[in-house]
Amino acid sequence: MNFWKRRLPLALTVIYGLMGFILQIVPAFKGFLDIQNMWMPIIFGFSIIIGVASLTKYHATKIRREPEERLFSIVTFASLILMAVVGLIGMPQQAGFFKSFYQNLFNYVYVPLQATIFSLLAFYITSAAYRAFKVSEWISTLLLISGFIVMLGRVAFGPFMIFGELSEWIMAVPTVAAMRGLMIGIGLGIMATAIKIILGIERSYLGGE
Amino acid sequence: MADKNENKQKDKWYVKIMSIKKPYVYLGMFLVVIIPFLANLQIKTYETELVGQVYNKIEKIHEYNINHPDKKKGVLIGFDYGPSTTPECDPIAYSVFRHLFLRDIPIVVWAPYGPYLELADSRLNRIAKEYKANYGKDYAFMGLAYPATAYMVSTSSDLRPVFNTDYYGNDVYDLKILDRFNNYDNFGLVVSISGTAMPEYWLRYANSLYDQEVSVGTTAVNAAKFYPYANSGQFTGMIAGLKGAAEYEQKVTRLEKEIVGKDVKSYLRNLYTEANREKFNKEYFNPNFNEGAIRTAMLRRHQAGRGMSSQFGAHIYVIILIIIGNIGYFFKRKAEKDRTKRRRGV
Amino acid sequence: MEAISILFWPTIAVLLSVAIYTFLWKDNMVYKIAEHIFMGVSVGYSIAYSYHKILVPKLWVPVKRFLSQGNYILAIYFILGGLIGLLYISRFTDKTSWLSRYPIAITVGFYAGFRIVPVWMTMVSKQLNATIKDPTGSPLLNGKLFEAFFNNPTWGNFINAINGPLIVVGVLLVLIYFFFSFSNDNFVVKISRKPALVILMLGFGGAFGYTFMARISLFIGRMNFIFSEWPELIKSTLGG
Amino acid sequence: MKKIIFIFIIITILISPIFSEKTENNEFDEFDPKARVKIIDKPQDEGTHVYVEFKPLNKPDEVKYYLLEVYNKKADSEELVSSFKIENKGKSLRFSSTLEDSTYSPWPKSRTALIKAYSSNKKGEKLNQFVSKTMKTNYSWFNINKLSAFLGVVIFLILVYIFIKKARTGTKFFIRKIPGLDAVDSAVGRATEMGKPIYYVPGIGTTSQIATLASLNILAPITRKVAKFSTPLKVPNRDPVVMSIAQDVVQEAYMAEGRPDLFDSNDVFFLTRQQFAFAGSVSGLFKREKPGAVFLLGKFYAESLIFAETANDVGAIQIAGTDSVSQIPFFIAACDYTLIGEELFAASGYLSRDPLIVGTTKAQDYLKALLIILLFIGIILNIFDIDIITDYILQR
Repeated sequence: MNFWKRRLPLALTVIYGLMGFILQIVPAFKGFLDIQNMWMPIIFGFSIIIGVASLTKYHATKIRREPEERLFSIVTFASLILMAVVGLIGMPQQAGFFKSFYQNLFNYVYVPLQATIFSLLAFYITSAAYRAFKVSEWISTLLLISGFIVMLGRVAFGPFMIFGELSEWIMAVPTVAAMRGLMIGIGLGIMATAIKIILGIERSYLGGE
Repeated sequence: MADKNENKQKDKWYVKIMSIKKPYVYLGMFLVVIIPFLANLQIKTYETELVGQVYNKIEKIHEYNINHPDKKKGVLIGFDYGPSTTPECDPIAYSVFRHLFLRDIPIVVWAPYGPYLELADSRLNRIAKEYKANYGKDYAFMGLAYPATAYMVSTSSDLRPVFNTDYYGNDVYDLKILDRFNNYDNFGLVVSISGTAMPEYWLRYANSLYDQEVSVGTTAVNAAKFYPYANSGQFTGMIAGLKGAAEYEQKVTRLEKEIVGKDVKSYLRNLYTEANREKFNKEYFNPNFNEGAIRTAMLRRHQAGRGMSSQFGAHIYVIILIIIGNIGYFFKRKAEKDRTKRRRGV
Repeated sequence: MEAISILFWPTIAVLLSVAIYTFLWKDNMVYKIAEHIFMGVSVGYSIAYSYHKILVPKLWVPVKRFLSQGNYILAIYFILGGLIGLLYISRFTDKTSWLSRYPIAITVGFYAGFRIVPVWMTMVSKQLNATIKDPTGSPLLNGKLFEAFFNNPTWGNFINAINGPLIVVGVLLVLIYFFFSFSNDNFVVKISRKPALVILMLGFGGAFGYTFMARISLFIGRMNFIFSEWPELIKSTLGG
Repeated sequence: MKKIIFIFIIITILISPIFSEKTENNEFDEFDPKARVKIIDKPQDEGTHVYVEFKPLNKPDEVKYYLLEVYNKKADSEELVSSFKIENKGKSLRFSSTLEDSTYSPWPKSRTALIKAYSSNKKGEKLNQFVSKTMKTNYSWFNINKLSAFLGVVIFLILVYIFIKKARTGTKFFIRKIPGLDAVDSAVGRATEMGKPIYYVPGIGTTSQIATLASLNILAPITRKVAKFSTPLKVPNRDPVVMSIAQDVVQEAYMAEGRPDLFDSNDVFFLTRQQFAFAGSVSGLFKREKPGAVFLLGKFYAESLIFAETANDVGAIQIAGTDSVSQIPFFIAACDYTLIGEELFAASGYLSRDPLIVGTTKAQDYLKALLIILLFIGIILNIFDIDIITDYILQR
């Protein structure tokens, strides 16, 4: 039984890992690569089912354990079913009630909520700057100095233009050097982790030992 | 004993200003952004040299066109941004198009990816409508140029064979503008407005291979990458982020008032009368302006500028917050040092 | 009546947006409702999206096309892919949940192998190459710039000449800083620790300060929607 | 383990001799009415890309327009792939076109390109054909432009083999202190004291991003530490596949610590796939459940600061780590401890002290040392204008 539960999935990882690597190196297999690029998303396609299953179980136990939270679970499921039904019918249509309903739901609920939560960052970045930019040890002082100069440089005018040039230099030299050094390290880390997974050294994603 | 000391410590002024509660920090930010916005405050943004280089280059092309009417120079626009970076790139595109139409410099536009096409079509025609530009003579939109590097190379000789038709399906050989403006020799400048790394390809394939002058309009995030090339003169100037867009808007609005006259609204209102309406092909834009359209057109003229006053407020607010926080921190540390000195009975 | 149909949806959008902003003051009932609405709508959208944009165009259409073309091997291959994807449903019961290890192993393995070459080329090879020569080919340690500086030593020339070497030294310092297997008493690591931190902190501070304006413009965009587009719409529909 | 690496090295040796492909040698051919046509098969591709150079020799008034057509010549048919209408300006033009055909076939096959050129008029009709030239393209077995990646992987495998052999003999490896990871115990302890839950967000990436897999590898040792204190561990997920892996990892880790009763599949739950709906829901959970410790490890995009700031607001100890370079500054500013870049990938070895995993980290270090030496050589050679490093080993 152990073969089916552990050894075969591990073997599949190694085989598909090698295949992924070879398809990148050998251009002659481009035909096979195109097929594989069409084939892989199919496996993701069905995973939404277990996502929704987990969500339902999570809210079902919540309703039983915390009655006062019941309203929010009902709101979640109502909007989930509404959008799923309207989307399943409306998305492929050219026109019609469901299409316009789907477009309204998308343009006036999905998109504005997404943009609004994204815009919360304007507040969070302010409180983060207020808290983090402190002249305590020399490291956070440096963070403060360069952040301060670049922020000032963005709105500088007249005599303050010195901040503009300074922020250009900070963006052109230290930022480029720091980001480039980090990217080289990260690239090596990604390659090492990928090879660890293919060679089976790192197996925790298959449920540990 | 300890907690009495503790809350005595809390109400010290420097501890208070150092740890203002978050909701109040957020309320401050909200007010600082919304007040200049609602007051429709217009602050004059300081015009930097990099943005000036782009403006002056286009002005130089205009002067050249006046002195050599038969050997006019055009501008090739790389519409290299998509829906996700419209907040920063739209104002740049609008003001550059406006500047070129005001100086009636012929414009050829292409876009490197599918999702950018519809955006390019709507932005280009929206501004062309405001200057009675007619398609095929004053401006042309070639549609998809994918892979972009192949088209950048072909434009060194002739871009028409690789396109065959423009975005709307007209044959390239029927468009009058393309008879002359189909290679780098007749393009005075290439302007790449991008949210991605496309300007680097323009630099490598248009500038260093065929020494075609290239200007860049980019989002603030990417501007850091292009600064070294703009400073070293490989790019002919750069319009970076909202701030760059606001500067360019300011220059073009000034120019527009000189050419079209102080009251731009009435200029737009009587731009299309019954007589000349038939002259324009409805496919590109419908040649009339109702009140709503005029209001949005006027708002669009300082879309970035309007944001700048709130940006300015927000930046000053954060800078003050940081200074206050550090003052509080400084006195807190000093007070702690004194207390430890006192306790050690020094 | 007609005005309501125009104004209904934008008003919903504005109410939801305001509901989200109340979270900044304090977590409250209104935010919780908006949050759960968005969760439901986004999961519902994923369901419709998975069906219409993944299962139909990427599984059903190709299988039909292969069958019509008589390419049976590929048709079976894609159906097999669909079956493997269905193995995720085995997770419903603990007893059979180990079956889901097959689709997991395939996707994890394939993309682990598939990512190595592009990541190496863009993050390692290209960055090291760019530390030797910049995209237009001139080297970072550029002798010509130094000559220009020595000819007329202005501040501008000095900066241009010094930038290239500074980047090269900076990249080396950051690379050395992140060595794992050399302890601090190793000479090279010890002397490079402090300057590397200077480069890193200056870089991070710059990146932080730089994106500040982009975040504010997001908020201004929302204010534009709530305080100018929406009232504009009301004026034009009710104002008549 | 040894077997697998041996096989891999043998295969790489097997592949390398085949990659010496021959380049087609064809110069310009003259045609009447005089035009020069040259076809170049793009190297390093799968035999579908072709460049065509066309130089009209007649004067514009003799022949004003040409029509150039490229066909994908098959055994029985000629499929028109691209056609170019050219105005004669005496300039040579260069076009590229791909000989794609609609059928999918996984097997490599070479194609034949057929070029036809006609003189034509403004409307583009074919007046008289005066060029017909064919060329067989071939596919290459090894893409020279990706040699750098290939060499990197081969050298890394050799280093891994050496270090794993050493690890098997029991030599202890040194890893420098990573402050963020030493704080894990104190964070878990503090959360237990305050009787508050611990939240672990494995990033918003999918399984196709290695940072997410690295985060799941870190989840295993952290869960074992949490199991000792039996504090509730909550893992919200953005991707159903990552959720199912996380459930297996947490369950396995609890069993390894002998506490299978602690596992509740509701603690490792799926919220939503949408980036900001996920951020909004998680920040709501932070505010309501007020976790004592929050781990933000994995792939993060612009919404990273939403997690960090709300977690800070409820006073949680935050240990964050990501490989997204643009998000590291926000974690540095907002979180207590941050794993910068590759520290995220070394974390699982650091926490589990598994000799094999630590061995690969050391191999990665030595490879980086090698690359630094290569960088020096490249810079010095570049000063003398010798570019073999930047052309063949560290390609753009």
